[in-house]
Amino acid sequence: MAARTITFREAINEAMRLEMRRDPTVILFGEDVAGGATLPHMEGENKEAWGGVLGVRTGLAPEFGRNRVLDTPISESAFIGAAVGAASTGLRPIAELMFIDFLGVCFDQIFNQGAKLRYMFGGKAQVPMVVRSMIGAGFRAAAQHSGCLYSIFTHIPGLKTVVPSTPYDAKGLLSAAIRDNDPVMFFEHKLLYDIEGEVPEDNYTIPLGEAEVKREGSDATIVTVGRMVHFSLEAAEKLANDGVNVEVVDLRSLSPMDGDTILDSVKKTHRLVVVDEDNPRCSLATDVIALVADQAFDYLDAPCKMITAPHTPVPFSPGLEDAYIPSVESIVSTVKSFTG
Amino acid sequence: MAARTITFREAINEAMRLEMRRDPTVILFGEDVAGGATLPHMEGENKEAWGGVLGVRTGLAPEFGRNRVLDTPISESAFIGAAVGAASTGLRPIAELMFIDFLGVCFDQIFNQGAKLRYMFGGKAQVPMVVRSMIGAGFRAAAQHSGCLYSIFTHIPGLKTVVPSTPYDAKGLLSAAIRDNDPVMFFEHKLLYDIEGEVPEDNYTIPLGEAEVKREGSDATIVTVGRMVHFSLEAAEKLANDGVNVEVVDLRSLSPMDGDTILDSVKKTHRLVVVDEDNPRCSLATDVIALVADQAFDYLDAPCKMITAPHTPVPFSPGLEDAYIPSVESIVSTVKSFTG
Amino acid sequence: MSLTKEKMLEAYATMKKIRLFEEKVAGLFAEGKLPGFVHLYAGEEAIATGVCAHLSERDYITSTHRGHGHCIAKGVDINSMMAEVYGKATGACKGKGGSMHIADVDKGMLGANGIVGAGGPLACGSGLMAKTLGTDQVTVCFFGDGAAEQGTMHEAMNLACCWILPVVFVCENNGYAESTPWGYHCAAKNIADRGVAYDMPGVTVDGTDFFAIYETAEEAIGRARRGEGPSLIECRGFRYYGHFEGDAMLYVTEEEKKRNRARDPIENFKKRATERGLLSEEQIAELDSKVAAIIEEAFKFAEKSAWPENKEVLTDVYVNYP
Amino acid sequence: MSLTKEKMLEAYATMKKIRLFEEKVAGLFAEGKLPGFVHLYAGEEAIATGVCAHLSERDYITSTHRGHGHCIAKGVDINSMMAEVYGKATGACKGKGGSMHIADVDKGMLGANGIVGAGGPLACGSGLMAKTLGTDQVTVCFFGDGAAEQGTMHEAMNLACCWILPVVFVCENNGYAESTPWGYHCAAKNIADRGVAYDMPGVTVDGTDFFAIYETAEEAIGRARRGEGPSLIECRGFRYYGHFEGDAMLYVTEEEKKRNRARDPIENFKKRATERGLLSEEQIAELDSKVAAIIEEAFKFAEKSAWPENKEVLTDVYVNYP
Ligand SMILES: Cc1ncc(C[n+]2csc(CCOP(=O)(O)OP(=O)(O)O)c2C)c(N)n1
Ligand SMILES: Cc1ncc(C[n+]2csc(CCOP(=O)(O)OP(=O)(O)O)c2C)c(N)n1
Ligand SMILES: [Mg+2]
Ligand SMILES: [Mg+2]
Repeated sequence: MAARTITFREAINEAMRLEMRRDPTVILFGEDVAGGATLPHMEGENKEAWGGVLGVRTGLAPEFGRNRVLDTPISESAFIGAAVGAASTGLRPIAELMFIDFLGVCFDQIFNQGAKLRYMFGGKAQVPMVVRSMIGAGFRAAAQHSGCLYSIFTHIPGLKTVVPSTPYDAKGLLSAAIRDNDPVMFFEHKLLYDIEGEVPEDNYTIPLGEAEVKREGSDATIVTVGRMVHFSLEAAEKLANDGVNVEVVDLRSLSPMDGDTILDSVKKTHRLVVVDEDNPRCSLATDVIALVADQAFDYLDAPCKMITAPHTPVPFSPGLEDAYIPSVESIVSTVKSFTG
Repeated sequence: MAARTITFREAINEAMRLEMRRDPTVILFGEDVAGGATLPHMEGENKEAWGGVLGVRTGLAPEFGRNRVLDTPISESAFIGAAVGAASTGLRPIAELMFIDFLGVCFDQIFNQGAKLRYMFGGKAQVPMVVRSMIGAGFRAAAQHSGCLYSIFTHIPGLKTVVPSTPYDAKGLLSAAIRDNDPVMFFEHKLLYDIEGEVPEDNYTIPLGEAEVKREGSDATIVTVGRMVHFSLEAAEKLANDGVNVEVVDLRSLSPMDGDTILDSVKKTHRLVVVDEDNPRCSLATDVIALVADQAFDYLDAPCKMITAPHTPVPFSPGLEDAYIPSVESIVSTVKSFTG
Repeated sequence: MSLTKEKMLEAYATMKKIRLFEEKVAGLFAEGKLPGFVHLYAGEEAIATGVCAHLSERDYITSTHRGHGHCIAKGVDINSMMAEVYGKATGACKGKGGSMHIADVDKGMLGANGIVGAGGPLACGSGLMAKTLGTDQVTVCFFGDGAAEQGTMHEAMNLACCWILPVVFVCENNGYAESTPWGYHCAAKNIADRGVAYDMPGVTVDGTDFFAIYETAEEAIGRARRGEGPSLIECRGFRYYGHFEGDAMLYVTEEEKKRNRARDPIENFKKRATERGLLSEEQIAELDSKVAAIIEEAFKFAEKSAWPENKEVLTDVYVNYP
Repeated sequence: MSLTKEKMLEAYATMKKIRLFEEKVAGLFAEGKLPGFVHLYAGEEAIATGVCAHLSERDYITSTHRGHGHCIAKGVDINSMMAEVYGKATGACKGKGGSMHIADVDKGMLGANGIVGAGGPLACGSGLMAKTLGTDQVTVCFFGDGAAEQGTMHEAMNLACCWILPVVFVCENNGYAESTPWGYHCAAKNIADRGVAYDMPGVTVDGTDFFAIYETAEEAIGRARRGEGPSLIECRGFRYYGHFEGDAMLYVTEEEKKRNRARDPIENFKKRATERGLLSEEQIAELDSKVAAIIEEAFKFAEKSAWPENKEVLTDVYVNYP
């Protein structure tokens, strides 16, 4: 398979494009996903005015037409619920919830309908839908546009949750999510859209529920996800200069989560740090620690540490927001505190 | 203060009644809280047809009138948001979200508005409101009326979360919640309404953020909350017969959480079991374990265990639902597995 | 109107099935045989029956917490329904859903729903499926007067109209949301007036008059099937039982109850059909006993069915979860 | 109409302040001086100004992501606004909120809001406060055409009407929700028609005509103040800038842009006021330079203000958290 360097944004776009070519039941909708294609003066030409707020969907409306790429009113409950209804009657919808912070206006359709439908119906239905949504701080978008919130969705039985960190993973995981027969929440960190990486041109999938060791090491295990994978790798690089070899596990999927890879790593390194951009309470970070403190307890040589955002909303002012986000320095110093 | 035996239901009712007498800015609203008092043929008499689905509010509409006890349409976003707006402009509203499972239709007003308003406004506002809501399985109410979900609210910065287990605690904590100047989520387990206990007649408060050791012991610590406090005490009783002395810590508040009481107990017993009716992932149970695995690691003699509901929705069929809920037996056998 | 004699017999049988099913459930609940909440549809039979008479198995409906009538009218197997209300393994949902979640996707019944107003968005989904795949399937969304105040219904009606989906919105205005009267919780003079808010036809009909409902639904469903977009139908009626079983209905006066009894949808249907010589007393009596036998059979089926095994707690959460 | 000369001068100054504030912000954003998103109100000045002219500091408004104009019209300090847009410690929210969350509860401004449609429920809250405490305070809820499709707005309008709250709903229909045209995302012929859905008055006015808005708002706010309940006002206009800065507005045709320019609310106000001899060219020129100085001063204030200290990340989450 020929590979070339593309951005994370392009990788997501490509996954949707290829899956939509492959399967006519895949459709995409959300606010402005057809990007003004519904305007009278755009009609016929099948062009688009913008490919969404951060340009992730450029070109999809022109290629697939307005019947498969649909703008919606600002009615998240209605269109996420429509995804549930469509998925349980034969389509494979991708619904775009622009920012994950908007979950509050549509959460019922995700967690009480989409997530529970199969169970409530005794297994006699399935809901093959994907909700794509932007996460993350660092964009100066303030308290209502900067959350991660994947811990909440991971808490909910019936949902799968995916947080890619590289263009390669983004494309493979999104393709897998679209083909998956369960509802998948697919989280895209807005500060990763511009990063580049090698991505094959063809279709491929990465199974949900498989973590990847992004860097091997023996002195401590960092379990992390999303943008924090990059921060952790940077910290690992610095630590390596000081002779500390850190293993970096990128979870990629939070539900299902690849416990084996976490446990194997901790059994080897005997030390755990979880690095997570989400808020700390009842979170992914505590989840990983609870797993290890139960199932690898006898291998642990040091307290389990977590480096997360604080228990606060996301502040607007750039300096404050930078202080809110876990830093490379804090990762380095935490690891050093028990390896040094 | 004279005390007498009343039910959990009556304790909640009494806390609201006394706080409403004390402070004219306290008002109560929600679906059917005035219980049909809005019907033409009830008018004038100021009576009520029912005191809410489980009768918790009996007598409040007649005493305080329809201006302070208001029925609402089935519009949870509107009335929870109205609580936020009213709280930030001078009232102390108590809004009733009938079942916590309905959070999905109003979550934005709780987590993006109520919880963040003070922070986003740079501290120049406060939101003294309480959302009361029923939680818990065991009522044969199936997948959309039986959740706990307090882990989700505990995850959210800006909210306080309270889960009482006894009539005494319910009254004191609800009074404290109503007087508190931050938004408080107050969770009432529907299977506790009928339990009885000694409760003083007068007003009193129990500070939010203070756990209570409901039983002392030296062999293991059980950290728990809500209905599971009773299951844990029952298990402790059984274990005591076998010579195992378990300490039972009732958290009462989840946010703020009384970490000191947890840590002190674990430092004494060296073993931790968390018993929690909520689902397991990114949950209260993992939260408590993560705290201990970091801050009391050196005191631990055994893996940290959690006994929770499984990662599934709540099933309807009685036998299935009973199997879903953590059992006294599972608590006993888990404690024995590392003390035996 | 397309109402053949055969259709009328079928309609009568459906209404009667609903009534007897609900009466049986009420009795079993009172005996303590049924777990949880049950919300009964008795009194509203003409609505589900008159609407679903125009639907085939391939069409879809979304429902509410008060879903038994919708299920029966849409053709869900009655044995599986009764077993589900018990929580038995032979139930429509293997006992996992219960009364509030009975569903049968193969029959086009997308589930009773425990969340008020949740059916609106789901109905847009099956509507979108039909539109995308170019089928002529129609979806009917049943919702209550209380549900009309939920934001989801507003969003769904607007979305269905914007996307010109084959969806018909049927509001069952039985005058109450729990104990709160319609006149208090709804600011509109008529819920049907809200059609204007989405530029779709809105009609109010007598929710106890099968013939009126049948006719109104025929037009709306035809419109939807022809790709002309959604309609809103408000059916004014009542429920005979409380909000759920156990509710003593203190909020309904005796006069009101009496007035309701006089408007019984099944009695009225019978009267009109026999008076006009459309159906005979004998035909009706025959159906009555047939239906009674069906319900009795369902009860026996449920009673003797097995409970689900405990391991079922953990299944059916995902299609696949490594 | 209660429009004195003094009020007119004040109105002109307010509109001009809004315009110049937004132009300054646009320029600073282009220079890369401002972090995050900014949504500019230029073109819609007549709405906030015409409505808030009837409000005192004790009245409340709820706002949107496009909130600068509402803030200025409601009397929020302009220095503190500019500093907030920068994220400085002297900002209205100490730099923690930014453009999308500017607020000043003491001035009755309950916050710009990053969640579309969130202001409706909040407005019911301050309305309920006034009703409960028996004050005559009125709350105005500003919302966009896009927001009209959000379930929260439906719920809020219905609740306000059921509870007969002193709330006025003002829809700023600028023709677009981001790049999606109003005609696509809203099924109603007029958003004002939705008044019928709640049995409240609904009026459509020209959103560029200060005088029409002033008059319509006077009636609606008076009604609310007298305890007669809510009203809905739809103002039809446009925004000059993109959805947020950085949006090239490819979805708006050149003709449409030209048509909008010809309807400039400030120019029209000026023209009508001077033609009728209500205000003089000199008075206006004087105000223009005063306002320009105010904006320049705000810019300088923001520029020289300090950034918040890092420890501020952790404060103001709770009033009290042990
Ligand atoms: C979102 C939500 N809010 C509240 C409830 C509780 N509840 C269940 S049924 C009901 C009343 C529904 O009234 P209506 O829609 O008129 O239906 P009816 O019961 O009259 O058939 C309420 C408030 C719920 N299930 N879901
Ligand atoms: C619940 C929610 N959905 C989507 C968005 C993203 N968003 C922000 S502004 C906007 C368009 C709003 O349109 P309108 O209400 O007409 O206001 P305008 O921008 O035209 O002033 C959208 C979709 C949001 N902030 N909140
Ligand atoms: Mg009703
Ligand atoms: Mg707009």
